[in-house]
Amino acid sequence: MIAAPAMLSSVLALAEGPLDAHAAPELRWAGLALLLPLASSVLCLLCGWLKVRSKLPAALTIAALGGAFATILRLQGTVGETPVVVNLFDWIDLTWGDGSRFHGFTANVDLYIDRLTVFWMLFVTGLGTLIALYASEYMESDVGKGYTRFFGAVSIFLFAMGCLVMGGNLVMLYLGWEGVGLASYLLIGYYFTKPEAVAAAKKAFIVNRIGDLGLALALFLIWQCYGTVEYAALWKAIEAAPASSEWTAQAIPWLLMLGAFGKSAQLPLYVWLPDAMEGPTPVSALIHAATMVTAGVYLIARMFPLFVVNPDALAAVAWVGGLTALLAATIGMAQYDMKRIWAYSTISQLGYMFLGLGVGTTFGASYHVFTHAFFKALLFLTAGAVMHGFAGQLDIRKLSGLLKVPGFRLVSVLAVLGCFWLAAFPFTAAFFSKDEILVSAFTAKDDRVHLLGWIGLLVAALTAYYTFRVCFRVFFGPVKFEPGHELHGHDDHDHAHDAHAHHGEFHPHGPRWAIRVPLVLIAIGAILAGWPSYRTMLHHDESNWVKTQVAQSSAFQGVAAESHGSLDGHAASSHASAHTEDAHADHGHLVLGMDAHTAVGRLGSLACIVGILVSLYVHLINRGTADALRRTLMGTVATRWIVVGAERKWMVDEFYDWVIRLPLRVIANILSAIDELLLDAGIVNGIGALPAAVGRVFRPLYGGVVQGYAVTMAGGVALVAAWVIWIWLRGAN
Amino acid sequence: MVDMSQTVALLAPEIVLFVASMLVAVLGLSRSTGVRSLVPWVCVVALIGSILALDAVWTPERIQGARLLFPMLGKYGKTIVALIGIGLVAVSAGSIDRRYEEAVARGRASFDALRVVRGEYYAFLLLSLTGAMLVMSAPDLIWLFLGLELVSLPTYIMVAVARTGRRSMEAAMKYFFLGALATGITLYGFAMLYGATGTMQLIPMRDVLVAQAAVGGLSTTAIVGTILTVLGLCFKLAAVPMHFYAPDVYEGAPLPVTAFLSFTPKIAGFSALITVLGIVGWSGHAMVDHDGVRIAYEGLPQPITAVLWMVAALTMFLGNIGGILQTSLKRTLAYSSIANSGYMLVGVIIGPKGGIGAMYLFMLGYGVMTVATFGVLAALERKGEEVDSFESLAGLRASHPWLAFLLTVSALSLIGVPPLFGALAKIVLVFVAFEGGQATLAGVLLLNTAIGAVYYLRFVGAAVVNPINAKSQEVVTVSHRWPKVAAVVAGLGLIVLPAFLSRLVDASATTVNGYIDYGETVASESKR
Amino acid sequence: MGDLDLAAGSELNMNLIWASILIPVATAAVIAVANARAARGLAAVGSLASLGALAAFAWQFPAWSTGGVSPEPGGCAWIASINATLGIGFDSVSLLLALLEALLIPICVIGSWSAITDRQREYYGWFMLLHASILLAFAARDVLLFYVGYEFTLVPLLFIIAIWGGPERRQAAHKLFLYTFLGSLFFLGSILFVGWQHHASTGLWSWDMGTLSSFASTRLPANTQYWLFAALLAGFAVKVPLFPVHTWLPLAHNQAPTAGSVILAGTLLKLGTYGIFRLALPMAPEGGAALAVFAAVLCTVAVIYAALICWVQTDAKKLVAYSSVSHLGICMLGLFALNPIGAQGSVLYMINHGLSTGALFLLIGMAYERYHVKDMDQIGGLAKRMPVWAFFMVFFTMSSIGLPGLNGFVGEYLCLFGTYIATGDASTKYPGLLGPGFALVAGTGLILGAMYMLLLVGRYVFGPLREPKADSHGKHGHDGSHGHDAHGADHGDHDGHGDLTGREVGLLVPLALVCLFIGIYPKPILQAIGPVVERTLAPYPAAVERALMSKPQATEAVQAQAKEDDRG
Amino acid sequence: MNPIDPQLPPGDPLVMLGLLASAILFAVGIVGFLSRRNMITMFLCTELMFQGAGLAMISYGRQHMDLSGQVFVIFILTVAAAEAALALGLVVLLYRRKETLSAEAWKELAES
Repeated sequence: MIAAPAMLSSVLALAEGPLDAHAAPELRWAGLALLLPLASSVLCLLCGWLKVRSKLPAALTIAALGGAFATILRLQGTVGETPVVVNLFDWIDLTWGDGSRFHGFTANVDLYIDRLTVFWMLFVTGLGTLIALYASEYMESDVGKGYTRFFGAVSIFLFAMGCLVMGGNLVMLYLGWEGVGLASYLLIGYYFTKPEAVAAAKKAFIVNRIGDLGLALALFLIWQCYGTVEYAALWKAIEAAPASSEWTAQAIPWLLMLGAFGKSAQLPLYVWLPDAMEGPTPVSALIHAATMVTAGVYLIARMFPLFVVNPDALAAVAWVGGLTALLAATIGMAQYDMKRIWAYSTISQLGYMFLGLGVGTTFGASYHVFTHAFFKALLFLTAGAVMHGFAGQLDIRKLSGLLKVPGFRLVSVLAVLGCFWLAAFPFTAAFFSKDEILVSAFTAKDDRVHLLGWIGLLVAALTAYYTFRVCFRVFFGPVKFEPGHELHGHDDHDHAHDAHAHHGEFHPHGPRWAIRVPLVLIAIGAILAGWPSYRTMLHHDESNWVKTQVAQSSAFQGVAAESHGSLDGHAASSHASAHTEDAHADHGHLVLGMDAHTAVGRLGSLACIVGILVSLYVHLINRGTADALRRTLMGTVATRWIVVGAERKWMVDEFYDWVIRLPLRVIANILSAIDELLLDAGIVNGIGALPAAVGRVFRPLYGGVVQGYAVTMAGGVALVAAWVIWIWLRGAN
Repeated sequence: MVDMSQTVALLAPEIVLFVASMLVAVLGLSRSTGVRSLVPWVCVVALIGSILALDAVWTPERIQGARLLFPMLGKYGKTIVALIGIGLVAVSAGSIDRRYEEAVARGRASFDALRVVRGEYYAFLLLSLTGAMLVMSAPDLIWLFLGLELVSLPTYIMVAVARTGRRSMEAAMKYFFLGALATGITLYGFAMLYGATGTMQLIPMRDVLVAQAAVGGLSTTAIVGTILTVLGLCFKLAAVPMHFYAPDVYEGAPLPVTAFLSFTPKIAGFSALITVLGIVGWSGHAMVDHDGVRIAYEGLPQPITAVLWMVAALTMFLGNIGGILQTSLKRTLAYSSIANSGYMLVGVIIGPKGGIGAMYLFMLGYGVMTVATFGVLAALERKGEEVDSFESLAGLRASHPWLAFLLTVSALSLIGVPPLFGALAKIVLVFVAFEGGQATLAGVLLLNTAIGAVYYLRFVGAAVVNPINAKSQEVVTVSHRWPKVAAVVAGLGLIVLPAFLSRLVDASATTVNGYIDYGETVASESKR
Repeated sequence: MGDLDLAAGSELNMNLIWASILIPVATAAVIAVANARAARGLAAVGSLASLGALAAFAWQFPAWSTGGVSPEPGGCAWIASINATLGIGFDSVSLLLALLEALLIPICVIGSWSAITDRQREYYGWFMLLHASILLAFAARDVLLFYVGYEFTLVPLLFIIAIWGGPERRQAAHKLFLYTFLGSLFFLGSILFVGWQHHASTGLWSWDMGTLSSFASTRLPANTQYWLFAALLAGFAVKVPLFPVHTWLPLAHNQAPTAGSVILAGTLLKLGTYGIFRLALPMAPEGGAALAVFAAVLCTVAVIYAALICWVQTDAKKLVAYSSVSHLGICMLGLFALNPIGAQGSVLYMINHGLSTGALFLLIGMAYERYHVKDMDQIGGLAKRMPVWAFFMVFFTMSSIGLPGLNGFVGEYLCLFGTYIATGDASTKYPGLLGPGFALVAGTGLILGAMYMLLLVGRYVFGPLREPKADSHGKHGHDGSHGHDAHGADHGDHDGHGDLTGREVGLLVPLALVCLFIGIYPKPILQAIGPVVERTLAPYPAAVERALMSKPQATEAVQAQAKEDDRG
Repeated sequence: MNPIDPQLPPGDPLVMLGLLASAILFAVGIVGFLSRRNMITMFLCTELMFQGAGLAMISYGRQHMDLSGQVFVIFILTVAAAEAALALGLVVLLYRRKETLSAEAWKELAES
């Protein structure tokens, strides 16, 4: 615990650190990155209104996203080391009393732009444009029906993601947070006639909402402890009072974590992501692989100063990340639907990123986000192309040898390339980013996280295995396939122009240019994503570009300390790493007798190659063995649970259903009954009927007989007279 | 001695009514239908004449001369009696002797002076109104007793004579016998009051009683006498425990008589009650507790206040609770009149400082609401019979929109929905209850308003909401348009009166002026 | 227009306010005599004219945006002897609520053109009277006048629900009338009590809200203020409706015609919340501080209780009715946080709830007009048939569950925020009695809110298209004995089940724009509400301090709905 | 002695007897009214109550040496006479309708 503040104070002693922002009204044009997607969503709405039948909405969205990407590129040039705050317009600000720090709450619509923001927006808008181009063809069968709705939602998503990343205060982040939640709800539920899609959309929104509650409470806490939610002011407040022991300050990171795990589908709240595959594939690629799910990582990276103060929270992040990676990998191995497998792999890779954050390397995590975005988008889009061509068929048991199928040669090659990247094959971009994370895991000061390094390596092997399980089954081996039953829109139009008559014979049709071009570009992106680490390896002088980006932002504490000393100091060459602050070299952690970097490098590649070889044997050379292995495991009761568990996704969904949803449902029904019967019919009507009941008691008095009345009257008079005489007059005088 | 010419002059309004009643009795017997149909007009003219006479005769020196306990009470009280009286005459016009008159008009029956009832009916009506006016300006007990008797005897006859049915005869029988019983009790109370004070003149009686109170508290005969009188008068107000006759008599009596019964005996009863309590004196009483310490306190002697408090609370509760179970219209209105007596008793308990003024304001409101409600019901008939059930009222909106609207207005005003007059009268009453320190009683009053709303809503539901059913198909309006006119005037009055509320509140507050309560001087707060 | 000097200006303001109140009354009178066909046109014109007058007032008197009150107290005497004046005037809170009301009424009137086909004259007549009395209540600065306006709303609402409502409309209308009438008697007792105390101690008569509040808060002893706040809370809790006394609302909504539901949810519930804000809080700060925790517990229970019940409802309208119980729970929680953030959030929430829930009822009504079924078991997936309707449904659902960028979020967020920081420490100058516990529980209300609203959207709007089979035209919605006029069968669903007509979209667009505007740029509204809220909460920091000191004995065993009235 | 109201010394035998007799008369009247079913007897009982009150007035008059009590009695007699006329008229009317003098016969109007 003691180490953390020391590190923090030493770093702060630097000159104008990356935390003191200055207002830059001249950069108002940066707002274009938000305005363009918003404008395109409004235009799509108009198209919907005017019942446009053409591909206009796609064009609008692609243009808007392209413009946003250009704005970010321009920003890349202009924004220096110090962050910039640009105020667009006032939103919520109320002051009372003397308007001092705790007597007001301001949350205006302004942008906080530092290197991290630009870095994040680069791949968000970049990938967004390419995927929009891809979707323009992919969704063409719905041109008249849902096309405008689709592209409207995509534009809303990009606008919300922009708010989230570029927002200047936590409330803007919250606006983006829920905005992307809405967009994912609309997009997952795109095929709204399918009940499973609507249920999946609802599940996604609600699970995200649980996370959002955590974020909202964190916001309240932050204002209560530091008096402000604006980033610029927040960093200064944290510097002024870094670690107050009050429970509220301690609780902030945990609540932020809850929000992050909800959005980035980590252990407790990951159940919605696999179901989110109900949406169209471009949605899965853009939102549920590349951009939205990284929001959690961004949140923790942005709020890193708060996390650094609380090492237990960091350790928790690491452990949750590690365990999620492991769990998701195990499930991924036993699935048959290609999109579901990539979904679980996304969860697993996100687990890696949180592992990276937890062990203190925001650079490693961000770099992995960067590389993962590209190759995961590539994998999803190739899966989409396959699904597009094979009438919705995604079961890896029913597809084989696609490399040799005419028209799918390019798609398969790119898919194989994606698999190599996902498996973190040595010297691929993913290998370097994963390597960074594992190194930090091993060399982290907090020794509770060292075990995670080993878990990371195990997961790397599993990842390699299940990636190439899909790759060998689908793309290699003999050519045989069955068309999917899903009569997607585009399937009908297949039959429409399918020349030969006998409908039994099914010819898959390859994707056209609008799908091929984005695939190629993203593949190039995936390759280039590795470029920063290639440069450091070859020239030994250039510091990793991503590292400089992350270092010059609020997440700088997470950049590995040794290189931070001199921002442009020579990269941590694999061997002679000069540590600036601690006496003993490299924390003295030697892994298996070797230096951390070399050890991880070798072990990582070893794990990857072993994984590939195993899946090569099991899934290509002798495909029967997988089924045989499955039978043997199922045979004995002791090992049966492994297979059943993996295939049935460890019954986490059912567990949630049983433990949370069902009891709530029962309580709700009881309460509804209480409200109707007890409260309404019972008490309220009861009180209503009370006077009538009392009335019936007095009814016999009105019997109708004169004497009866006379008796009661005389009785009344006698009673009163007696009461007066006995009680009052005796006492009075 | 009292200068007779002064008091006689003050009686001008009563004399006008008395002469008119004799005239009406005679006119009623004339052979020509034209003359007979003049009778209601004569009544109305007489009532207006009495109001004018009241203004003319009501000069300050005459009031001084008349040595009345509540000198100014007559001015306001008699005006209300006359005004509402006009309404009640209008409500009863057209339904007395209607079938016999139609038979004579169509020549089926020859005119037989013995069978015609209209003249006597209106004569008794005017006599009863005269009685009510007499009670308000009674200088002594005998005058008070005669006034009360003059109010109730004609009503016994009116109940029996207006419609020769088994039900109205039974109602008359019950009303007469129980009335006689109550009058007996009142009489005995008067006797004891006379015994306690030794004089029949009201003002000397009050001086004696106040002197007794100053010395050591009222004698037992005085207190028991007051309580017996109060309980006897409860019969007129239809207050618990004397209220049992009300539901049966109101249901049995013909509609116009029920309307009359629900107002005139009540105002006469309340005026008599205030006079009797005025004698006992509202303040300057002392209760000597065990060790002889004399505690001066405001208001009536403790036992009497306790009795009144109990009677008021029970009347409100039993009136409202009883009303919920009813299906017949007249019986529901009987319970409503019981409940309203309860509300007015709250005003009486609070006493001269605002209470009596608020009570008379509420009385005016209640009178207008009675005329409005009974006006609408009198204007309707089903197969020649009166309309007396909620089913037959259903869907009134479709057939007679204006009558439905008026019934809704009067029902909502009885409930106490604000912009209407009934609610504002109730608000003034509740406010005065707070002022007089009777917060719990105010609470009871508000609670009872809520209970009462249940059966008043049935009127609204029937008139506007429920659709027409078989029974309400045959409901038609009476040929005679006077009840409709009365209903319209009273209904619109409920909407318009709130605008004149401040003038009305001041007018009703004058009823207490001039009531010199020596006790007040003793309690060192002179009251001018 | 604006250059008139102040005296004339205030004169003009007074006339404008009276104009906005009396135009509907005049329209009602004209409608009573006009023929049935013209009724709906007249009603629309009348309500728009009233909206115009109010807008002219708002524009002509800009001081309301900085918390000023216009025009000054005083006005012609109504009951001279007890100085009850017809004093009217708006400040920012009451003007905003009045503008909300004036906006919703034309939308309701034009919305019910196709829905209401029989006894139209009465329908629009009663609607205009309802509009006038609500405006009177919001405009009143004299307590008795407020009571008159507040109470008279019951009569038109009784008729609107009882005549044009659903199958069991009569019982629902009767229950609504009697329940709220009983509640308002508590309120009447309290204001008369305060008026009397004021007269007793100062010898002067006054029924002006300002004078009575300042008198009551300073001169009444703590114990009396305690009972006064209890009685006022009891009176308004029925109208808000808070937890235990809410059972009339779902029944009333379920049976009310579309426009009736919109106005009931839109502004009538706000009379209760406005009453607590304008009367209960300023008049009895000691009582308010002592009872704030009890009331907050009621609100929190309401949030969770109603949300869970919503979740299992099958009837769309009942679901939205229970949702407004839950939403108003959060709104009142913000008010009982007793700090500016909470209170401003609460006032803003009142406006937002009126817009979003009103629009939702309008939408459900439009679907009901076409299918005469609102039970989600028999009907669903209407997006296929009515895409534009589906768009608005999703838009207003998102607004009501508080999606940032729309109006619901700002109000809800500030309420929860205010509750959260309402802890004991006085760093924010406004110590509170609630704190993180309440905010957390109410926060779960956010999640439950998402669950039941998305359940509504999931089954009613999205999902496979399920249309009621026996969609026989005509009257299976209402029982046949409807007092209908000559031309018989209501031709509600004229062109089968087409999407929204131009008229209907024209109703929803203004609401959507206002929601978007408040969501994106709430600054002017928050700034307008700010000063008024601070003035109302002025005595509370001290009162809360005292409450915190004497914490143990004050708040136990208090039953706010104690039947006996407050002690004399 | 109160100057305004000269009184005999309390305990004057005649006054006491008078008051006792009036009390008895009044009690008999009420009890008779409640027990008897015959309408004429019921009316007679009310007359008894009136006379009881009259007797009380006379004895109090003697007590206070004031004659107004007796004046009141004369008025009571006249009113009683009027009521008698009215009562018998009514009873005849009822008898002609139901051939019985018992009040039990008349209970059609009651709480339904």
